[in-house]
Amino acid sequence: MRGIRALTLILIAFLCALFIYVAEDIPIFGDPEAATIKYVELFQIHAKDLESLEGGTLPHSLVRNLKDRGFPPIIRIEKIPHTEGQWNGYVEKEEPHYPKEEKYYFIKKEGTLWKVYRYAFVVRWIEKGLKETAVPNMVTYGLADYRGYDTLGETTVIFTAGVSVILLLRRKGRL
Amino acid sequence: MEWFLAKIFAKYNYWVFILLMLIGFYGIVAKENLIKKILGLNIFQTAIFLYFISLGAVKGGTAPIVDETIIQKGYIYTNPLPHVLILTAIVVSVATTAVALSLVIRMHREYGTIEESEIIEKSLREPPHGENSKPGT
Amino acid sequence: MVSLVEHLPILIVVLSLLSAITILIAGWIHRRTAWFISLGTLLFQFISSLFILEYVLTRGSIRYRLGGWVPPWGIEYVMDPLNSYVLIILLFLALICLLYSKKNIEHELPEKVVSFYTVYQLLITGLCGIVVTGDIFNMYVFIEIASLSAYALIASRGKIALRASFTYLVLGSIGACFFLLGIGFLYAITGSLNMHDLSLLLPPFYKNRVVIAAFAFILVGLSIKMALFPLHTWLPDAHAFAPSEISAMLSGIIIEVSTYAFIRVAFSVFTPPFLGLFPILEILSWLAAIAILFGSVLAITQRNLKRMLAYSSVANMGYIVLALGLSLSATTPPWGGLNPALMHILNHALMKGCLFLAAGGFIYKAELWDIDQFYQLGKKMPYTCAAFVIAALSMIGIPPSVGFVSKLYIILASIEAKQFFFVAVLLLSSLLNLIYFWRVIETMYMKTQGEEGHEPSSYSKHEIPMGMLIPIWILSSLCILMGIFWLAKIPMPILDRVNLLFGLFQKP
Amino acid sequence: MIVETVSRVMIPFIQLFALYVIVHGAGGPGGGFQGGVVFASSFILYVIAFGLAGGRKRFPESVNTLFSSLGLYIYGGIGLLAILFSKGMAQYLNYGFIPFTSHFEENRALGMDFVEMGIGITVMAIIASIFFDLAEKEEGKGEKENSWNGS
Repeated sequence: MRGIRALTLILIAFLCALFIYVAEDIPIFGDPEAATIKYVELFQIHAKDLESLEGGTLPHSLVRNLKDRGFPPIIRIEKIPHTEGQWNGYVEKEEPHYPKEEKYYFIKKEGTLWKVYRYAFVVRWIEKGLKETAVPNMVTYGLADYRGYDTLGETTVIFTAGVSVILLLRRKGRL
Repeated sequence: MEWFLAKIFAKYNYWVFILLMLIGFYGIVAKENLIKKILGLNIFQTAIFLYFISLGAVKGGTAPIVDETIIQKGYIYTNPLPHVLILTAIVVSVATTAVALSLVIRMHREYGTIEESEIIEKSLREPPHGENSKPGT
Repeated sequence: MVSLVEHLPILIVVLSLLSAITILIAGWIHRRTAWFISLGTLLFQFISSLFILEYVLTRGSIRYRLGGWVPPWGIEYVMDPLNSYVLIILLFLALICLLYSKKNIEHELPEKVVSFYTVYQLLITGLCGIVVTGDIFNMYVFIEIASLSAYALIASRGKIALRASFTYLVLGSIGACFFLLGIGFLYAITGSLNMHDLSLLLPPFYKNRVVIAAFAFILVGLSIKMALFPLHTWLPDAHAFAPSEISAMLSGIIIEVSTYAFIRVAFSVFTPPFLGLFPILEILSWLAAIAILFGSVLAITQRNLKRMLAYSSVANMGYIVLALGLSLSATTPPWGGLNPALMHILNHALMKGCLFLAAGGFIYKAELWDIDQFYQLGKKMPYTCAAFVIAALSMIGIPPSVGFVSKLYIILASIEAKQFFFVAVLLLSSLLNLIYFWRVIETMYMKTQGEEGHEPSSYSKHEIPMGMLIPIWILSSLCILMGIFWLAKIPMPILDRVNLLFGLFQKP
Repeated sequence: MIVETVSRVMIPFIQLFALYVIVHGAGGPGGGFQGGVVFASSFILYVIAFGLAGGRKRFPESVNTLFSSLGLYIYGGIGLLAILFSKGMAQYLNYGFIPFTSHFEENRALGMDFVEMGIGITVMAIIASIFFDLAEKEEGKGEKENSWNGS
């Protein structure tokens, strides 16, 4: 028994050490710019390669960079109103009944560098969910529509538990 | 002080999660009583759920229910995705607990105890095979 | 447009789920329908999995968007050569075990037939779901479905199996929680859950400590599920005291599917460049080498046949993980890359399935659990024993059986990776295999009577029913046939496609 | 006595509230799982007041089994309906293609409502079933130890 306790404490110390090691890079609590809610940075490009963005055409180096990394290509670029040096990139998507393009990249000028970001997929849930599903509760349409298949799995889990309890405990009866 | 603010306070959700998770882990491994083990498992799972939920928190965010007036006031929503995932995970945890409890009840029926060491002792004394290996008797 | 075959992956999972419910309802009305519904569903699933493999090989991967949402926003199913291959193995063994269980379950659990088949079908649903999914959180949900039903099925015989199942439940839940935590860390850094999407977003974060920790947690979580050496403690009891077809499923499929999940996460989400940054695969292969020796040595000390086979499973998981560990350092086509690991997944399913089903046959007929009760069994149950011997010889590695082929390929891979210690381990483990299987074979055929005059037999010829014998013989004959197929390199194109997919082989 | 009376009054309200939570899932906090659990808690209250046998009489095993399957049938079936109605064009669970109304988005909302109802039914029946099975006493122990008899 004492051996098990000692082993537990060693494991806990090990886990603690691991968590302290990790703490450095853990995202800050409640950060409104975090990767989970806003966007995640993909890469940076030198400013002079992207000058043609101002004119509204797609710069070659951006297209090649995205292609090399396997990301879907930009089909259209749009300046965000009331901002300086910020663009939205759109990609093509194939969903019946919905628009054929979707906001995907975010490009921002910072000094001599251009940073390319990818929007978190929750952004579309938050911005377009009501329009696309006619339900105002984000958790409901996230649960039952965008990730509806997970919820089927969830219901199956609870069903499995029910039948398992029947298999283990019920003695009389027909099942 | 600055270090403290940056490392500890700005990520306090993470430290709370670690504390809870390790309490749960200790409960699972070190406790003899099977029900306490299940409780430890629940604490362990809940710690992870709490961390997951806290990933969705946004400073100044409101509940994720679309409302036009909220947008006009300039508020932002919290992230609905962790809620969606954790609803699923909570159900999984409930299901696991139900199966675990039913196993403990079966063990209590067969051995008359829920202390792990006593169960091991009793199960070693009588071999598992033979006529009385059929369930439900 | 979506063609019909592209609907098959989802239909495999969903019809399996709906048939589980139907079994419950139909079994309430009439108990004997349960087995037939399950058989029909599994036949459908198996045939559709063949169609899927054919489609994937000729026309490329299937990407199926559930609910019509394009991947990063919704869930998708991806069928590529890797998971269509694993899906076929899974459904084939499930079908065989189902055929076998008709008589066995009526004997072992006469009052619980309906709920047994319901949970069995849910187990298949969960395993199929793990295999076909392309979304990492969805994988977690299906891992839980499969595990929950596995806990219940293991415990269904009662007594000591309950304790085994409880240990498995606690360890398995910890493993699943670690997996969930790993997903949480990945999500915190990238904000995505889709596997393909994650693999695109992760490269800038390869040095990020959270990502490394995420990999560590996923690795530990899945190692518990796949019973890698220091985390295997739940396995022997669970395998030994479950109903025999569940032992076969556990050993042949459930831990293999967990291995598949690990391969999928390691190679599809984290990609080989990440694995090359850290000595992960080296550590894994050393652990696997220890597992091989440890499992084989402990198998020798067991008296209970099924427990012996369970420790042999620990050793065989060692083979698979060892081959996995060598996959980046050995890259010459026939034996390099993931080939030996994937081969051994199939081969182990065939051999262990056959051995466990045969062991179940001995229990069914005469409640024979311990090896030293097997006097004269070769004469009383000649066909079962012959099948057992074929599978055992295959485990030892007699050509041209499947065991020989996988051992040969792993040895060739370790020679290419210049890890000669592993060659020694493999040869030594073959010797140990010979020792522990020879003990069984010797008692079956050569020993005449127990010294203590223990008389187990007044019956002369006492074969198990055909319904149980045929599945055993299908598996044991496949042990030989597949070996010949492997040597003739007939199924090799599938594996080559898998390696191309992960960039382990150069394009010809 | 008090427990019986109070639960007689409370149970209809609990069940009504559960239905409200299930149906209200689209517009505000709520949803199938939560509503199902609240509904199941009304059975638990009934069992506490009137005993296990009384609870089983009100919610017999056959109905329980039927309901626990029914919810999953609804969920899985709605997904399949999407494939059938669009003649294989749409994917599984693409509710928009099920012609409840003429609007694509409305169809999605209605599909979600049905799904939530399915979840609610299954969760209610399964939680009740788990509770009944866990609460069942061992046969040998007799009835006098059974504290569920109430009053």
